[in-house]
Amino acid sequence: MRIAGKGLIDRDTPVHFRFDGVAHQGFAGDTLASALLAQGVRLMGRSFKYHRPRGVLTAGSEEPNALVTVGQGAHADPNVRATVQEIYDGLEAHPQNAWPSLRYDLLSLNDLAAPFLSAGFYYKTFMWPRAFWEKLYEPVIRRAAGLGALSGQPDPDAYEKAYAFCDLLVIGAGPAGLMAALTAAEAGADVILCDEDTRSGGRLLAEDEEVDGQPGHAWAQALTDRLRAMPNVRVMRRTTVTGVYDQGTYGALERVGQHLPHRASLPRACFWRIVAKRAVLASGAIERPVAFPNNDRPGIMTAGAVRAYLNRWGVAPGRRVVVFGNNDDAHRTARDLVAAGVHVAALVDSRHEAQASDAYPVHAGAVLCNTQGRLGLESVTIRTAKGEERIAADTLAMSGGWNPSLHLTCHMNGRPVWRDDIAAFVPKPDMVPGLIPAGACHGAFSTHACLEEGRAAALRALSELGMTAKDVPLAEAEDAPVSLRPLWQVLGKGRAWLDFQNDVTAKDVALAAQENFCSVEHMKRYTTQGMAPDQGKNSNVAALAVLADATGRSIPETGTTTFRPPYTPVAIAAMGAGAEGKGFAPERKTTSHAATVERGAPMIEAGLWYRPSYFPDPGESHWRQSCDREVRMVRESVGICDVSTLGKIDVQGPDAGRFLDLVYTNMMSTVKPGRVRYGLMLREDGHVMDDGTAARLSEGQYLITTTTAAAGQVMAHLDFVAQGLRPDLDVRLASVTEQWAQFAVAGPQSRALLDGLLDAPLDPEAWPFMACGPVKVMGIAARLFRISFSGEHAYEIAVPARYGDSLFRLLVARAEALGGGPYGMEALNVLRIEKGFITHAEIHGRTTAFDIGMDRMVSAKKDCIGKVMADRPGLKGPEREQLVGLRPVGESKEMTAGAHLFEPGTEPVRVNAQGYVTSVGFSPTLGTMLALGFLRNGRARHGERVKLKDHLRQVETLCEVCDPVFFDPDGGRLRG
Amino acid sequence: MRIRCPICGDRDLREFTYKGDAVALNRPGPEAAAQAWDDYLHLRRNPAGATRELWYHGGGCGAWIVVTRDTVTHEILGAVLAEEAEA
Amino acid sequence: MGFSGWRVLREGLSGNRGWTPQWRDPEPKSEYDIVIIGGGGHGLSTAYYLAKEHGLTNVAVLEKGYLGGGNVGRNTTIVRANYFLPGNSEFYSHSLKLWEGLEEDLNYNVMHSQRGLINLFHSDGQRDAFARRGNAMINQGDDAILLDREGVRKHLPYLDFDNLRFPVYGGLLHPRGGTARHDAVAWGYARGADSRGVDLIQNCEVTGIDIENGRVTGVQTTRGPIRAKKVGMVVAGRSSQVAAMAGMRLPIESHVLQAFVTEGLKPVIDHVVSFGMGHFYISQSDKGGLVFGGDLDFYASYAARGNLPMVEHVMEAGMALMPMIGRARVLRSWGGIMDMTPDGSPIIDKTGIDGLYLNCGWCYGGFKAVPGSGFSFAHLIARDEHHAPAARYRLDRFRDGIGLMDEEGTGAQHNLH
Amino acid sequence: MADLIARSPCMGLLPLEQGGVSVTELDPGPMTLVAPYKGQAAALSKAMKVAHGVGFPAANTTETGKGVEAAWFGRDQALLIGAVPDAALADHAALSDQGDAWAVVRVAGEGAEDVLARLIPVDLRDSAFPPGRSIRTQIGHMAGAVTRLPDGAVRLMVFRSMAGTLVHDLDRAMTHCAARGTG
Repeated sequence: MRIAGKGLIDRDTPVHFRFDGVAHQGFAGDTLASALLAQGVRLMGRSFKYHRPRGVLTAGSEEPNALVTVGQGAHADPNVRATVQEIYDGLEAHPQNAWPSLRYDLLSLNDLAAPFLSAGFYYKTFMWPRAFWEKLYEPVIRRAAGLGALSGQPDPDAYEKAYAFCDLLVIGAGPAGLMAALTAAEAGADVILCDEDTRSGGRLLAEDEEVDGQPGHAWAQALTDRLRAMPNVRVMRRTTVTGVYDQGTYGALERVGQHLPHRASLPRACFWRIVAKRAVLASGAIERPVAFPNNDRPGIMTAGAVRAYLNRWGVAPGRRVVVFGNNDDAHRTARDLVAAGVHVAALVDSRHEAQASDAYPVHAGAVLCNTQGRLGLESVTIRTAKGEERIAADTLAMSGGWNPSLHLTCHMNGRPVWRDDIAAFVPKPDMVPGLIPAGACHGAFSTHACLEEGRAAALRALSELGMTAKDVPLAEAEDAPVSLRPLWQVLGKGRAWLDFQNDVTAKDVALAAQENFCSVEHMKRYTTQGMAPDQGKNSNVAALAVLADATGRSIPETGTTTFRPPYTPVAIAAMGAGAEGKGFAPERKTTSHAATVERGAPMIEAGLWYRPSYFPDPGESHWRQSCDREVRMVRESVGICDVSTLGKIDVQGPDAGRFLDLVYTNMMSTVKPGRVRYGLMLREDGHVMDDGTAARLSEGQYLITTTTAAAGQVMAHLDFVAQGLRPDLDVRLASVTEQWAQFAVAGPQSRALLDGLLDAPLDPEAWPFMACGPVKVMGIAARLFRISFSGEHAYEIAVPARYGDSLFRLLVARAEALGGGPYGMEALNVLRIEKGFITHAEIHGRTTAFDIGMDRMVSAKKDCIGKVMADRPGLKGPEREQLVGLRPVGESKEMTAGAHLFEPGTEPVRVNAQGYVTSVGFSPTLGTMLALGFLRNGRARHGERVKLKDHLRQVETLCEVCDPVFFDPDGGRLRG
Repeated sequence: MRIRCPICGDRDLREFTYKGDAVALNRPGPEAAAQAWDDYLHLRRNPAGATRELWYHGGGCGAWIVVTRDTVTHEILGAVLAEEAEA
Repeated sequence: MGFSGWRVLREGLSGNRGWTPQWRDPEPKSEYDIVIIGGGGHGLSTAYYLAKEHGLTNVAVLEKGYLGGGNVGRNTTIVRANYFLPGNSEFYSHSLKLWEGLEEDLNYNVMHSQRGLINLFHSDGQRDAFARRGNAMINQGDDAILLDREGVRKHLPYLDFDNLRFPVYGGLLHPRGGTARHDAVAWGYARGADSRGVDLIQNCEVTGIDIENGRVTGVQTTRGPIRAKKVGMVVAGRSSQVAAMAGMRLPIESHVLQAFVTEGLKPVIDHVVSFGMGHFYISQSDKGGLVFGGDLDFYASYAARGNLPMVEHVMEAGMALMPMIGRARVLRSWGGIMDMTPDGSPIIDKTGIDGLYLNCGWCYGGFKAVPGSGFSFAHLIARDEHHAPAARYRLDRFRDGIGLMDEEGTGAQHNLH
Repeated sequence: MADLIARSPCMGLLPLEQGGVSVTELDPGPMTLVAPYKGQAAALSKAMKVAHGVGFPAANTTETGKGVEAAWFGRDQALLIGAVPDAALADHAALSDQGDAWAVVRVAGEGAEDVLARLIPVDLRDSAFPPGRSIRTQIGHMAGAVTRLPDGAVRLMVFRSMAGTLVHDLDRAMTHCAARGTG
């Protein structure tokens, strides 16, 4: 029910929305909760476990009850706090966790079974029979649990992330935050002022009070306008600082489009990473409910929330209000209500010294001990010295005092301290380096004290930053002392809720203590207290008090619970913005990408790169046809393959050779200019890191290559060796992978192809196998390497990348004229398997040079990275699995990578396993499947037979063990 | 977390990769005893407190740096280039 | 006092007044046969099996905080036996078998849910590696099914099959893999050990290990000295500090691993799903929260909290793989201290000191190992010989290179496993 | 016979313009990585000054001369832009041709800083990043280089192969900024 003339809503701008299928009208400035309350809607949700009817408890982001789903289909947003969601035209909100309807929810039967559903009951049952857990009990529990539902469809909306930097971050734009921001801004500091609300003011928006002679909200607005006009201030509204991280990094969530009708390009939210030299925490406080029997009915709210709805939104939450409290805020609430013309049926104050009033009946030294009303509050029972009395009421405003919102100060493991005078935890100094708490979050509850602490916090920050402050006067404001007598629970018949959201009652906490879950962490985990979406903001302190009571300890002795990020829940889509689809990782495309795609080649991921799988010819319907053809093409004429993705590192300097001798197992300092050497790099633990080639371009310059997958790792490793291990060596490293487009020209016709392309034909004498040097292609300076990964006479030609596309097209055309063409990864793989060349399928991080038969390449004449550790007893010898070739010799010809090897006739079980298969391919050259694998003592077993067994794919094939080089073992083709 | 690179200044953690204890700079000679190598590669003091460790500013200038950092509070007490670090 | 559905009904009818403490809070005695340092999952299960399997009940578990306060209470609750290297293969297989009888054994519902785990692969090379793994699992007697892309789609229709940066090629399904209620595991073992006579002593920090002539004689604690014939160290991320009290330096570096849980949601993810290219794994708890995590933060830490780059990376991986979770809100994040070894596999061994035993190095896979680790460690302590499935978890394997178990193949850098 | 045809890294991807922010491809001309050998930094700087009119830049800065620029490019490295390095430089430094290795774009306009704040984890506001600053950092998930040009626009460089991702990331950020009206 709206109260005329009250509130900060814009009554000239009506807003139409729907809740639970019913059309409603509110005003601009309303939240879903305020608009519904104005319409007399009290029932907004169902609780988690007992499916109790629930209405709004609070007026902020800590709301535990009024959780709804906003939107439909893929846009459906579950678990939205009705107290935060601003209404907009067309907004559709739905109740959740209720079936078939909010009013008649079948699972509210759980409430009747509550005696059997006490804390931790599920640990004690559902154990028999065993198979029933997955089949029956768990599915039933899962379906009953949960709150809202995800749509199951991809989130279609936009989200973004951004960075911001400042001298001072002010968290919260209430009186303390505003004052801190102003003080810092006037001193010239670079300030960011964040508040989760839609406007500045904090509690001033909810209270009927004056600051500097004007309404508090107007004062806040004027000050905000002034700050906004300053070039060194950034005011971020609807922005919740959610987490504190190291060295002044803060995570913050800005609601960008959630309060507006859907617009595709407008982000719903932005996740900010704010880097602040200092921060002031001015996050206010949260009022706590009191645990008395049946304190959870719709219509029961915190007193502060009642005032907020009244003063900020002009809404009377009911017609007959009872106020219950242990402090002066209860009286303030009653006064505000009466002033607005709302009937206050009683003020129940647990303090005996409570002052009487003319305007409403005051029951001093009395408590609430029960409530009535199925879907909403109808009456309350109070207990006074005279006995129990029932009072009709549709609204109960309760206040148990305030808990400072110190959550962020706990994000770095700091523990707050207990203050008896306000019966609350407050932050200790410096729980987070550089974060200064001020105002209510620091236990200063009067407006005056907030202003003063805000200014003081900013002054401290300025002084630490070496900035000079200007004199900023304090505004006039109320300065009432806190008067409160702790009251945590009222004993009586019936359940008294602590954690409304997780349905944890005072009895549950007592039961936990009874079962010796006395540590606060045990209690929390056993009862689930504080683990609901509000993270215990409304209930942790009261639960702690109940536990303290049950265990006969004081609250500080009992402990504190810790708070962890995020302060309020953050959508995965916001923190993961941009990663959906292809955005997860950069895409690297070679210069031949376009030409390759034009030819219909399917592209596959190779690390971040894309490479062609194969190049289908017309008429080919299966990849194997293309692959076989491409292999034959390379063996018989010439093939072209883009090899630009291999890492290329320029190594220069007087000590380049010595440096490479250290990082490669073999000697690179003796390579002559104009020659290339194959090399093996080990990790320091003696296993193979990578392989590649080192081309000595000139006396002082090498160009080394890495595999595509290991390029980044190798570069970091070389930098480490150069900077960390041997800073004495004069060597300079530069990645040139991207500078050069490089293509393999492989096959018997490769020289013919190049001769027609290069500005001068190749002199065979000058270009033996493993030669390298500069050449010119149509006037462009290029590099040529006579190296081969196919076992054929082959070259790799490199040109500056700008010419890559052009050269690739040209090479392919020339190759086709010679009966060849481009080949992809499938053919490349078969070609290398035929030759027994290794890839990371073989050098998978657990193999040594010994295992792959390259221990001869570990030079005895010098030290190298990994040499000593490779010599450990466990890393060599006949027990090791060694690289072998395998070919099928029995009935089955099938081979699969990932199969294991056994001696024929043995059971294929672990203890009999002799090795495994790493690479397989069909060799059109040899007309058979071939495989590479590792076999225990394999080099000594050539000629033996082993059983290849793949349980997963039901393959069992008898194989002959052979040398891994299947084709042209003496290398005549490659050298010829 | 932010790390003050001696070359680039204060930068976000995401620009760096971590290698481990700065003991990795003290590579034993090829003749060193097996124990020395085990110490070098495997065994760690692993303190709950200040430790010297190697980071690579691969997302920035490419420097390897030795950072002194508290493993309990994550406070960073200093950073120098690995090439200038005392072994 | 036995737990059962009948008991829950009976107590419910009488106001739940009959429930008694699930374990005692005894004062420490001055001497025990065996002292276990560390009241986490592994320490509690060790004590339980010492009592149950070996009849050794003059045992104390010393915990500096509260029982189960370490990694057993802050993990992503995944239980699996899908390793492929000898050593890990048999150990986790044994552990999973213990899981499968755990509720009956402990008379405690730890909600072990064998809902199936799917490891996705995203290239031919990864498929081959997972095929090798799956075959190793079957060699070991465990279960594995290789799914192709369509097979994955049947189980996980909500993945982004059309546009994912690293397309789904298929997955390795481990039907017996799943989850369990992590705290309940610690409590179940605690209750079981306590009821067999083991003293569980909380708020008792070990400050020194007494050694005479190369033999352990007891420990110093914040609650006074305690003599012991044998001492087992089972303190996960704090292993280096405790071992240092015995003059040992371990092959361990402690790292932070973060994990996340969302607000409660109706059932939407029925399996445990692991995204190889994104270092992301997720399941949905029985309460409805999506529980997920990723990689280490990668820097050494005892802070049990992490930083934003890995938080964001994990969220990004989730958005890439299954964009339907975008609107789920992260409720809470936390960190655990992981005792990382140079090969990513654990250590269960004697030490150079008589009577002093070591159990550590679980990296970020310790939860599923809780039953097996306690069983094998109890065996080692009780009989002074290795339990066969854990015989390869030697402390000196790094030094001699024999039997390294580097499942990731990333080498001797602690944080890369 | 046809000539080899040069293609620029962002060919077909740029220009973009949205919300007052423009992204265009730059043709920087020759680019060479210059890395002084031990003890040669001063001599190199002198030789550069003589040959090209710009010295070796201090870390995180760029020196601009007539049509030539020397931009710091990482630990002990600078990128000589706009001129083929004089042969004398090779006496003091390792030289690596990088003229084809980078996608180079210019981001300009009123809201450019807002767009860049969505991609780069460094404070790039005018006050913190004036003309003459040139840094190595990350752009989205890519390693890159960021320079404030004399006219106030910002130059971004990422590996050539990632040009498409750079443009995609910029486009996305520009769309969001434009939709917010902050562009």
